[in-house]
Amino acid sequence: MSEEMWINMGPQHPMTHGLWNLRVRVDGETMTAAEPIVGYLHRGWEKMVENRTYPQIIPLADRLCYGSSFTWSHLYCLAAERVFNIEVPERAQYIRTACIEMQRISSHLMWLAAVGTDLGSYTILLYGMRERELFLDLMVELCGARMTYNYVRIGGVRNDTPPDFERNVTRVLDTFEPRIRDLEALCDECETFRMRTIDIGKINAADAMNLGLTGPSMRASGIDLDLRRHDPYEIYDELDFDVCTHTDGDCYARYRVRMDEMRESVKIIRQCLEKMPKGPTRVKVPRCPPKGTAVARVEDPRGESLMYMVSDGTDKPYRLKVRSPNYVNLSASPAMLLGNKISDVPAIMGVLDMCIGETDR
Amino acid sequence: MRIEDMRYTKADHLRATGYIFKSMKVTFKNLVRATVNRPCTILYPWEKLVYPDNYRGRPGIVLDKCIACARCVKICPNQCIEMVPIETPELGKVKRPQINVARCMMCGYCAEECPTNAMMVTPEFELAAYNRADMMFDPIKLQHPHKPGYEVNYSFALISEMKGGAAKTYAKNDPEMHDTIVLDGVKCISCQRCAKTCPTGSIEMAETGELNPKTKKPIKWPKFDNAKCVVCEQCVEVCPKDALSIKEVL
Amino acid sequence: MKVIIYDKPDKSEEEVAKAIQSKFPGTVEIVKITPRNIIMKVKREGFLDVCMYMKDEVSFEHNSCVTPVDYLDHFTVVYHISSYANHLMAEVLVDLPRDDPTVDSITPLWGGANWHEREAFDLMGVIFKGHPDLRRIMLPEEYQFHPLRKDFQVGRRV
Amino acid sequence: METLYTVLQSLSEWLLGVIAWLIDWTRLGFLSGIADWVETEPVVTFLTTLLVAAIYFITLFMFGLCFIWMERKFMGRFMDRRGTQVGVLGFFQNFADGIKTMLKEHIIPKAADKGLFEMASFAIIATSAMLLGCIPLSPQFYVINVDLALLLGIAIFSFAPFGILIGGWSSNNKFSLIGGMRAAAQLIALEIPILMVVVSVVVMTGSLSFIGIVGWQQDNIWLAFPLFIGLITFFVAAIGESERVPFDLPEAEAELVEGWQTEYGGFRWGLIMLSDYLRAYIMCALVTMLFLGGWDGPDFVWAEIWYLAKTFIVFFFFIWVRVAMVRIRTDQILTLGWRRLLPLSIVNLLIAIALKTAEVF
Repeated sequence: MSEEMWINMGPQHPMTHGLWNLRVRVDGETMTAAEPIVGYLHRGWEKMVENRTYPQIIPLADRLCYGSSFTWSHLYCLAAERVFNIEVPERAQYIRTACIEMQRISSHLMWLAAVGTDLGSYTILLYGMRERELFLDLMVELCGARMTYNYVRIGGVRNDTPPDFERNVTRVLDTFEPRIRDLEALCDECETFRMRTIDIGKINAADAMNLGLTGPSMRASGIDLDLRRHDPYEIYDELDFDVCTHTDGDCYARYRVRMDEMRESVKIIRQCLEKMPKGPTRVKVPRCPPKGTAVARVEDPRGESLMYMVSDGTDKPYRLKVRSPNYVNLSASPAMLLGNKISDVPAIMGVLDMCIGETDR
Repeated sequence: MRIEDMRYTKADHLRATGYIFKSMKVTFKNLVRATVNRPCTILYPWEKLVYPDNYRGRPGIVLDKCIACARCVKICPNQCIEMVPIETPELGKVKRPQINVARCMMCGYCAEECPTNAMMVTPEFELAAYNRADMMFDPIKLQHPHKPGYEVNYSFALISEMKGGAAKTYAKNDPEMHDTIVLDGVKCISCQRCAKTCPTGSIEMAETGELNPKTKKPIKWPKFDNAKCVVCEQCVEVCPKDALSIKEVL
Repeated sequence: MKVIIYDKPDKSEEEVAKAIQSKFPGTVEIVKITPRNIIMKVKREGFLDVCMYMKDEVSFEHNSCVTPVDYLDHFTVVYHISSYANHLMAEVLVDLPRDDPTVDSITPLWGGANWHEREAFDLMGVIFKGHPDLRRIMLPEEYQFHPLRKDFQVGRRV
Repeated sequence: METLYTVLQSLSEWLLGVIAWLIDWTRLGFLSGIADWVETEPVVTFLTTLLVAAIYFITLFMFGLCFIWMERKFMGRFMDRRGTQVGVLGFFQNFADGIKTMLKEHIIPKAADKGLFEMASFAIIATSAMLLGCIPLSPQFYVINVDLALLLGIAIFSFAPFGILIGGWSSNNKFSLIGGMRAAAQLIALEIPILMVVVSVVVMTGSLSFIGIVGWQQDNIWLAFPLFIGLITFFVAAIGESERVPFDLPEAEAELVEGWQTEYGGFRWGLIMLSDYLRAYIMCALVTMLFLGGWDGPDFVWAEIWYLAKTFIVFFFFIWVRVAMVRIRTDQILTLGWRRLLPLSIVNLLIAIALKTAEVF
């Protein structure tokens, strides 16, 4: 143990949510170097979609990330709509916004569950999953699937909401809001959780910005920036919500930002339901878009996700590039890992919210 | 951009109080609740979640309704649908879709595209089998009892009308509003392949009134019955001279 | 504790575009300005200077994405560089000849571009000069091809 | 007084008498010497000891299984799920697991030190089984009742880290090496507070045998009341000693796969798992014995029942702490052991001495 040694944490390791490898050099228990290695789950997504027609890509975009599939198919449709140059009916935009926020909550809950197991508490896992089930049930009712929704369409959403959807959503939100307190009692108010997260994996604002951290991880470092407000898409500019920030830049701050975001999401969903107009939910879209390029970026639960689409006038995209937030967050992880103990690896990487499907594409 | 001094205030009420006693309280409450009532989990093989009708399990088909338009084959992102010939006493020799469920990703596109709602989503999701051959669902095996909720229906609006301010919606495959096939008469060689291939019989070879200068026979061009057409594009694909094309209604 | 708040844009799109255009009249060509988006073409010789200027003077803090596109006769590398302070995203297009796909790396400026450039090198074969660690990232080291190029033959699965 | 030993002694005397009579009945002259020898004192003692050990071990083995079952069921309900479902109330899950681990292939890593690798697992299991013998269930139901039973038990208990360290080292695996190191550091850090608390109990009761300690408590007061600080200290340290969440650092599965047991599989692992629970039982037993009055209780049921009921209640608290907390870090455990528990145990010792000097009891 007197020498430094390299440890391969992955590709098969309980800490890695998915298939990736973290090589760390440890001196005793302290990390002195870290190198994340990805690519084990590379499916050639960007090449694959070059051989699919525009609507066929939507279910594939769903499968970029199991945790937040809705945001990915929505992002794809947003980019495609900009290529097709079409407007989405207003009701569809409201439905989409509500669904994105529901997806954000369920993604954050799944993240919390994963953090719970990483830190050794299966109670957090099961409570998180139990709360998530409420939202999955809503999505099943809406679009018929639990995780890969295939609900967004280019030019709207697949179908209108079922008759008592609004009542169900309100009921779920009323159930869920007090239950956040339960989760917080397990995490925040438990001294051991704070011991494991406070002052762990610190990163300051300048580093976070330079290394391209986005989303809750960046906001935790004291940068008040949210693409929902900064570059509004759908109807976010009509809604009233706060951007949750924290200043410490450690794991606890990242955790707090996500918990607050869930509350904000509940607020947004309620507003969407209130303001939702009547009207069509889908427009008919031409098969082939005009030539051109389009870029769309949204605030994914994990950060800024971006799609750049080049169309050559045929019914298949010429090039579709995905910017996965996690890909960049992962590349920035050595900056957070260095100097911490090896026991902190699950805490730091778990709080980053890993999803390899979108990282490797 | 501005830089402000900000104390994080939102969760100041969440100071760690009593070390671990709050989390112990929460778990104990749950213990009592889960012991007195039932836990929130279900015993899977014996109990199952109740799913709504629109739950997307494997695709199912009603053979009588299917018209073999092969729109499902075209839309399938995984290319797991194939039209195969079958023979049944009621239908005779027909082509119907066969689905490789092992490759299917349950996106529900086939049901959404189906113009007659013959293909539908079924809530059947327990599809494990011992070998791959069992996962190949031929049309007979693919049949499923029909229920109105299994059909995937949607309504759409037209962009041109949306811009005009009217918000009229049309049902899926509204015969008034779907795309039309147009004929480029110069290219047509009157081979009748489109009429033969049309699954709905909406193409009729009609005389144009002109005579072929060489054979002195009347020239026949396809005539489209838009009410019957389901825009399956088979005629467009089969046309040897690319005389047919789709005119989209937008 | 300090929080950096970006609630109102400092400069409008036109001002930013004009600033860059007037600083590098020969190298930068503004293609299009849309709300919260500037598309500009930059010659690859002066590209790094433009980026440095953008980062230091016009507060483009964040590199969102590096996208190489293969147009068969040339490559175009598209840099999406966002400015938090100005609430906009610049799309910087750099054309590279097909036989010499080399461009200056922007990793020294924006650390977030590191893996994007590695990926671009891996999948498209664009070489970034000055990148600290230009290795393949997705594919195994011993692969000889760059699969996202349009002349790459995809093996058909039957 | 009829104890387990005397009952079994008369039983084995009778058994051996039957055997001797059978040998005599054959009237084979050369066997008559054996018949005489069979009835001698050493043989009777030997057989009695064997029977006592077997019965005691089987009884406590079943309680070990009950502990596993209890943990599974209670954790299930704590986490809003059901726990195991095999057999009557899920009790047969243990047997299913046992059969499964028994049927598995025994794999030794190629690069491992084979002898030490095997020895380590046996050292851990054997010490755990030995410990069972030190602790009586009641004044009647015990294996040994020596004057220094408490000291013997603690001594055997602290042999396990040695086995863990060897096991971790000989597996030739980086994870198990770190796990073994952690185990050694942690157990040593918590051993000392435990010993200090035990000393305070000894000071109060003036006895080192369990029967003496419990007898003193029956006569005076349960030690939990005067030595409450000691109870808390001992409880926390006991959780750490039995390597359970939140102190299961040596096998922290998030970062160290399975810690020092990573390379053990099959029946070896099954036994290690069982020994974990046996050690947890022993810790619960010590808490019961030293602070909660052992088998002291109203006379309408057997003393053993009182004792076991108390043990199960203490284990319930173990489970409760486990579900409510996340795992803490190595350095934090060491800090806790050296800087919190040690002073507390010294305070506790001072209280004990003060009480004794003031002749309150």
